[in-house]
Amino acid sequence: MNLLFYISSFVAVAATILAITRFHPVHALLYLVVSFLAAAMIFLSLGTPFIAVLEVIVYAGAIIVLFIFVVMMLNLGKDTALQEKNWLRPKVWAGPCLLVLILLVEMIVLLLNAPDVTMHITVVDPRKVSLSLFGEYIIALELVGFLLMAGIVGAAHIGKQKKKILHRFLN
Amino acid sequence: MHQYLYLIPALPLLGFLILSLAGKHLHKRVIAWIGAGTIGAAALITILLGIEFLQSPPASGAYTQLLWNWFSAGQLSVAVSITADALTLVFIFVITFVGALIHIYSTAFMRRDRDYARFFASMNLFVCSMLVLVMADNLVLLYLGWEGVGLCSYLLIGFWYETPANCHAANKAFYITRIGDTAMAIGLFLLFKELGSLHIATIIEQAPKHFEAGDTHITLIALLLLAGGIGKSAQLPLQTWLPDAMAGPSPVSALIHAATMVTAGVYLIARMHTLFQLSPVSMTVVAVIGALTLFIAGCSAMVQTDIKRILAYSTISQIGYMFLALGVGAWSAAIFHFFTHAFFKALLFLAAGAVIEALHHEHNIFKMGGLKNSMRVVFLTFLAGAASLAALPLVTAGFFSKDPILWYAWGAANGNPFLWILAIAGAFITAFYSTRLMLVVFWGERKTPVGDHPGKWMTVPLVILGIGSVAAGFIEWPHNLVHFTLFSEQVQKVLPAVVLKQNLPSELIFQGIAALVTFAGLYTGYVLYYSNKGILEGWRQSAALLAIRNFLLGGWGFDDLYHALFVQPFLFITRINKKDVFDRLYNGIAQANININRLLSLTQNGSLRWYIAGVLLGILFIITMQLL
Amino acid sequence: MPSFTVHTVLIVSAVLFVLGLIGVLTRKNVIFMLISVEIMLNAAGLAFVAAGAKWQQPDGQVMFLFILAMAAAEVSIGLALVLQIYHQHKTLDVENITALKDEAVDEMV
Amino acid sequence: MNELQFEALLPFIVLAAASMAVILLIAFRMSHTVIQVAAFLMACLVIFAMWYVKDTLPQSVPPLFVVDGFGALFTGMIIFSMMAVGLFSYIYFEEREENPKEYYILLFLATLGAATLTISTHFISLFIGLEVLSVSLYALIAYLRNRNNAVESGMKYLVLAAVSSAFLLFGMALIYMETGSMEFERIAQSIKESSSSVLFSMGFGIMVVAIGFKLALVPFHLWAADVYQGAPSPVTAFIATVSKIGVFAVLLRFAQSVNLPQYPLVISIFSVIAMASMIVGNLLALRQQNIKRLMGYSSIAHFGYLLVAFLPGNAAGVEAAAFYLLAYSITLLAVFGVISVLSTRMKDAEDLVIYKGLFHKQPILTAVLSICFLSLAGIPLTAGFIAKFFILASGVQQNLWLPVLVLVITSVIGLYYYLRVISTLFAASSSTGTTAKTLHPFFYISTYIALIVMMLLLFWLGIFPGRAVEGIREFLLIR
Amino acid sequence: MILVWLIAILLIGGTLCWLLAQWNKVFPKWIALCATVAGLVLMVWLCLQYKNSGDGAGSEWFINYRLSWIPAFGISFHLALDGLSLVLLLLTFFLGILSVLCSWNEIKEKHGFYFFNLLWTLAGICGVFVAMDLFLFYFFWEVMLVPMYFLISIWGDTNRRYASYKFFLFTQAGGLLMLLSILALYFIHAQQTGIYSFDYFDLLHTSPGASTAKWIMMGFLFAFMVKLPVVPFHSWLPDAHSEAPTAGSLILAGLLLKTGAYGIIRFVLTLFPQQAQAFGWWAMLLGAIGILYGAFLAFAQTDLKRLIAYTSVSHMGFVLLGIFAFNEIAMQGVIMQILTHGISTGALFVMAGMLKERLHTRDINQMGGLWTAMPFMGGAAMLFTMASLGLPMLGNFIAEFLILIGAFSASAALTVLATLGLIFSACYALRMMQKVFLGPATVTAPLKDMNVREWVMMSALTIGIIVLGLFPQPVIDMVKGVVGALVD
Repeated sequence: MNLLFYISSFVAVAATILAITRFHPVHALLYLVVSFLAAAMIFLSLGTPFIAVLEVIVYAGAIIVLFIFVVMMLNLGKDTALQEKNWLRPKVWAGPCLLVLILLVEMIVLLLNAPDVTMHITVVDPRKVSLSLFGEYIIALELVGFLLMAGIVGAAHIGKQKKKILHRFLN
Repeated sequence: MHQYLYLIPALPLLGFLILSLAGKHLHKRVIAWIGAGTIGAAALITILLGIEFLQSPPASGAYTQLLWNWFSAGQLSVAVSITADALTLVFIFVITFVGALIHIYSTAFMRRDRDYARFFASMNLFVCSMLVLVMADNLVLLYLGWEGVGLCSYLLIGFWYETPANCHAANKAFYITRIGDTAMAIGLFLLFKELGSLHIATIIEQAPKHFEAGDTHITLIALLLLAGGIGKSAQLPLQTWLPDAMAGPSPVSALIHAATMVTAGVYLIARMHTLFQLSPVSMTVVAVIGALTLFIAGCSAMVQTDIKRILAYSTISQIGYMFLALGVGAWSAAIFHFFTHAFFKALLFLAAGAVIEALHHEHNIFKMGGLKNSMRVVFLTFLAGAASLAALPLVTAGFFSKDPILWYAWGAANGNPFLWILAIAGAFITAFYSTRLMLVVFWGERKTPVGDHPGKWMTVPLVILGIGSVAAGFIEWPHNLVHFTLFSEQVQKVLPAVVLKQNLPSELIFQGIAALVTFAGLYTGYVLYYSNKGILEGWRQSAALLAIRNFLLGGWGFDDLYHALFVQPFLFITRINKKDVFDRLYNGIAQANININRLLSLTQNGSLRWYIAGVLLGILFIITMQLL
Repeated sequence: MPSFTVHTVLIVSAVLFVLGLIGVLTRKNVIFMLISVEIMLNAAGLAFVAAGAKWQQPDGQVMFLFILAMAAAEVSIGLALVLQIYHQHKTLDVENITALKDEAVDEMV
Repeated sequence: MNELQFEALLPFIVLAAASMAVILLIAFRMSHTVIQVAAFLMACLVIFAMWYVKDTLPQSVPPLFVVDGFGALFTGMIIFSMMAVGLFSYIYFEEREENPKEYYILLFLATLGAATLTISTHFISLFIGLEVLSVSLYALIAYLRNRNNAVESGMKYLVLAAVSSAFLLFGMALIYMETGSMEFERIAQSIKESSSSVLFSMGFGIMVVAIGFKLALVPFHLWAADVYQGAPSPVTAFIATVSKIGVFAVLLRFAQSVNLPQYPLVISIFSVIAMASMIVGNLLALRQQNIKRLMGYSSIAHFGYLLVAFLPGNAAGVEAAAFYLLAYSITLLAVFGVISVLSTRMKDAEDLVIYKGLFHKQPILTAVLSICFLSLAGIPLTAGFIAKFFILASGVQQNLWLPVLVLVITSVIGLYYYLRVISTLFAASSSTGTTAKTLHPFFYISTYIALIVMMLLLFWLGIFPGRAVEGIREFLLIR
Repeated sequence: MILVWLIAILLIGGTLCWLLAQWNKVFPKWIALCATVAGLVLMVWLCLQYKNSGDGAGSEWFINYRLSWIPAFGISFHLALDGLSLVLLLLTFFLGILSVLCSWNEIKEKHGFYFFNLLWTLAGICGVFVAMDLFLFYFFWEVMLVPMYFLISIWGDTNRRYASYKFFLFTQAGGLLMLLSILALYFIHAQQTGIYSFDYFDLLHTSPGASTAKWIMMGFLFAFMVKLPVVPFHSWLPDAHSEAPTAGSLILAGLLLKTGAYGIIRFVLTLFPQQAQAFGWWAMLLGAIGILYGAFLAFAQTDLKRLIAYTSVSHMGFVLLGIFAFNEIAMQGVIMQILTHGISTGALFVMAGMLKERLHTRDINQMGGLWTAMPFMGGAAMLFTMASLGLPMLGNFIAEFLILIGAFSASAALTVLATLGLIFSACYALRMMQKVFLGPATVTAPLKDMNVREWVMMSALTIGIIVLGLFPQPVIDMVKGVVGALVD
């Protein structure tokens, strides 16, 4: 199982790198799916099968599909890819990457400073999660309901298209 | 009478108040009566007081009247308190008596002026201030009078303020005297620090106990007070304002710039004689300043063409004699010369004023001439004054007062042959320019037609003063002649008697020399300006002599020197710093803030990526802090 | 059962997190930015799950669940905004959507 | 959950229910006015509920919440601000959108999120509260979706908020990894026991990004001006008050629970951030011509000041912070109230030019606005002065000389732009007249009354702060 | 309680002015006049009471009124009155009446708000002079600022915004540093005694460590020096004075600057006697520099009000010099200077205002020869010019003389330097006089001399300055107790 972790970690990192470097949105999203699937494998190796499943269904499934849906709807294709390709020159990405890498190195150094503990993985099964979720965290769960409601109301309002696109006083 | 002492300064003050507040609405005649009347009344009181003083002198030697306590803070306690001893009485007499005459003269002289009330108000205020100056029993009150006369001098020099030159002259007079005043103020501070009092009598009493002779402090104090005196009395090196001060009306020149105010320095030194006596250095300085001044000013007087400027330089020169006398310790001689000088110099100015007015405001003596017959009274009185100025032996007051000075310049304990030489040279010069003045103005051919003849209100004061210029000398005869010494007897109640050197030649020799020199001066004047004018014409051809003449005409270049040395740098500094360097500093700070604002504004460029970069920098900062 | 050290897991999630950050920073298309944000959220979730696993508590998983919900809500509004932006600006390039910024001030009121 | 706990949570439940109620009202096609009034009544109900539960405090609802005086105090401020924002919203939205009704749902939800933050004692509730707030805010900011600026600012806020949420989560995860708990108290206990706290401090450091973002502290402040400008004025007021009060409250609670000031590192990070915020905020505002942006920059500076009160970590600091937030939110609400009133259907009243010579046209609004700006500048007679005074006092008490000096110097700089606004108000009048509005006078009158009441409140707090301070102290003692 | 009334009269009067202005444009003037006159009457009555109570009876406080304000922080509403405050309050109300009078016709718009600000500024100044709680003091210190700011920025001249910003920022910078110092003192006091109190009488006995005390004193001093103003910090003053409306300049020069002097006397000297003593020489140096620097700049100015403003800088140098000389004579002089400068410079500003009203310019190059047209104003101008250069008989002389003679024993060299200021003061004063009233007449338009209202104002000022010059003793006696206690 250790091996699974390392392999899937590698896959996740590699897929993520690919995802953030693709020019075509659909390609990027597909790599992202791979990355999420690999993450699901990591979760599995961490003894959380429930989360692994959710990762696949919600992240790789629902959310990515939402993205793809929007990409399709806006018909973002070659133009966007070309635009991004023109944009993503070393001049543009080198600086941020350097800074972020410094950040990464610093974070890793800090992490390594912390005492290293070996985790002993035991499966925490969905039942336990559910008990916790509907027990002590029930209010949080309800609040998440409101969170989603806010999301829905907001998305519904903002997503609405008016016939007139121009502001009315402009015409 | 002495219970009315306070009336002497109060009456002129009253006049001033009435005239300044209601002057606009009063008739000129009323103004004249108030203006001259108050002074006249004060003069009357003074004369009565003087008689009382002579008949039954007060036990303490002075009348004193406490009016009110001015202020007292800490150990400093100052009262508005006036006092009159013999010295003061001399001054009061001159101020009120000559002042009254000049006022009377002015009522006619100024008759056409629009600001009649303002003139008399200022004159009355001046008389009041001058009286306060001499009657003050403490130095703060004296300083009040001192500054007050300065103010009035300023107001009156600039009386015709619409001409910028007059204003400049007034300002100049104020600035320069202010320099002296400031030094004097510092002297007062030092005096107070040392003695803890500014009461004159106390100082006189305490100073010898507190200071050793020749102490640095006392020298410093004396020199600072002297500086005040120099400023007011137009002595070297602060003499430059007085010739310019002639911009004022002639009565003003007569009263302020000849008879009274300019002698305030003499009064101050005489009043504080104890301090000066304690400091031989300062005495020497006084004498040297006096001697130099009398010579330098006299030289300048020789070449002036403006009648009033001649008289002005002459005034400086005569006050130089007084300083010389003070410096050699001939206190009463100095005061006596002040006394006589007041008469003849006031007379000369008033007469000059009459001449100027008659000749349509012509000041240049070479455009006058031949007035001997057309202005008889003026001529005669002017003659009396000029003779007195030239110190014509035995018949003029000027002789009686100047002669002792010449004698003491050599013979007094502090005396010195060099001082005497300068003084004798001065006597020659004086006689010379007096003659020159007389001859050019009154003899020769008439160059400007005579306009208005002075009326009786002008001639009567002239005559009285003329009599005074001759007769005033008779109250004090030299020791070796008649030995009638009414004046010095009285004054020596206050001032110490002069100490003579041992083994002196006879005084008579000196008197003889003085008389000879005077006649020599007269004769030179006569030759150059009457009998043989060609010599002068010859001299005019010489460039060197012309340069010297111009040098003397400009008052030995002091004006230019000061201009370059003080005025220009001051103006330069003020001009370059008009905008205040500190303002620039603060504006710089403000500008820096604005520049930072500009820079920071660039970070708000609306780009989302840039904003995220901000977040990245933040987290980098935080993580780096933790690593460190 | 497998066992890893804390360091390993955290480093993996940190790398994923940082990759997401790079994505947000370098891309200028809003959609790519949102995608990168999802990567970051996922990385944070991974750290949570790992922490839960370390303590053998369900809390980490519960948190992941909530992150999931939050991501969904956010993405839904985000995509709605994307639609609006695309309709109004005809572009999704953030470099072109910079109407709001400090403007140069010449004359001050 | 027992009955008492339920009661303690009642205000929050009412708040949640209110959002549902608005949905129902919309479903029944009620008019804007009805919804507005109903919303107002519901807000009153919340306050009533708070009054009702007052005596049962403090009440712990483990593990997520504790409803204590601290929470009640900040919740009270939040509800108050929300009511004011709701009031201004009516006249603002009535003439802009045909459909301003969902707005109230989002408003209630956002308030719920912020209020939840104030009583959170657990990372989960913190996170959920924050996200309810943020997600509602995304929608609120972009609410006027047809205006280009609105979606732009919404997008900026969304991306940045999401990034900062990710940081928050990552930081929380690290702390959880270290301590094995997400409850504040137990985290504190655990650190006390454990030898190393590297992960904890690193985790907290990463969390600072999110906190800094929400409070718009330098260098996470760059969004502030854009969002303030782009959002509808009432929403800007909401961001400036409610969301910041909530976040600051939870920061304070967390800091108190785990005793943050014992970490010199945290203190130095926060003092650097505080000083940078004061300097940058004030300098950025210096020449700003857009009053909403100006308020954005000024809020950066003000939260820098507020951090000076946070730094000492003592009771005086908390009191000072609470008072400052109170004064600041009243002031800001009044300012944005005036902006809302002056806004026309064309454009928000955001350019300073519009305010030129306002004194001649709208003396009451001018008076309110100038008092507000004086309060922001910290001039006596106004609440802002007392607030700044308390902050300085708490800073001086702990010998935090450097931040305190920076505060003093920067507030002098800040004075300049406040004065600039004030003198613009009183400048000679410009010719442009404001267009007359055709709304129900009731709302105008009530808005004016609200503004005047707020102005008087500022005076009251500025002249007799004693009662308010005591009140705050009493509340803070209930724990 | 009477002190509360004193302030309340002004506050209420001000508010009434604003509220009733809508009703009738004339009301505010009269209300303001009534309020200030009532205040003055009250003050005169208090003065008489004070005299009867046996003046100069040590540093006894004549009135001491205390009310709890913010007990949580140990802040009380503590007002007290002694001779010093009494004198300053008298000046405040005297100039207050004049400031109302000189705005009578000058203000053309927003009457209500104008008089509101005017009265509130006065109220703030009153408060500063009687507040005995440091917090309350700071409170009033700032309260007087805001209405003043409005006076400048609304009714000021062309460059008013710049001037008002500068004024506000400078004083605020000083004020905030003072607030820090107050707080530091407060906490040190609390540490030492366990009592949290801002009360002056409590804090009087605080003894912070030497170096701490130095810094705390610097905070106070900085605020006061900015207000006074002392030379490097004077930059706000010329702008504020020259741009303010006449009444504003009058109050600024006459009263606001005095709060700085008052602050130094009341707080710096008593709270930090040793430190103040140690700083004495430097302060005197600053004072002397101020005297000369102000005079130099005054000479260079062409803007009449700016010129007068710089003379204030110069005159306030004397105040600083005198305060830090630490002896009774100089301190008496300082108090005299506070009064007389208030009157003389106030009068000059009033005059400048009258000229501005007639000529619509402040540029002295465009004036000249005005005496002919306006002899009374010329006379008055001459009087106050002379007062300004320290002519005896007028109050300023007493002040400057006492200061200098007192300071001389503290530092002869610096006093000599300062005394040179007398020369330069003559330079600027006479230049001003000459440029404005003397010389050839340049203004052809017919000019009216002073009207009755102006006459009344100028007479009051004239009488004031002359009475102070000839009979200063009552004032000296009134503050004797305070001064005596200070220099011990």
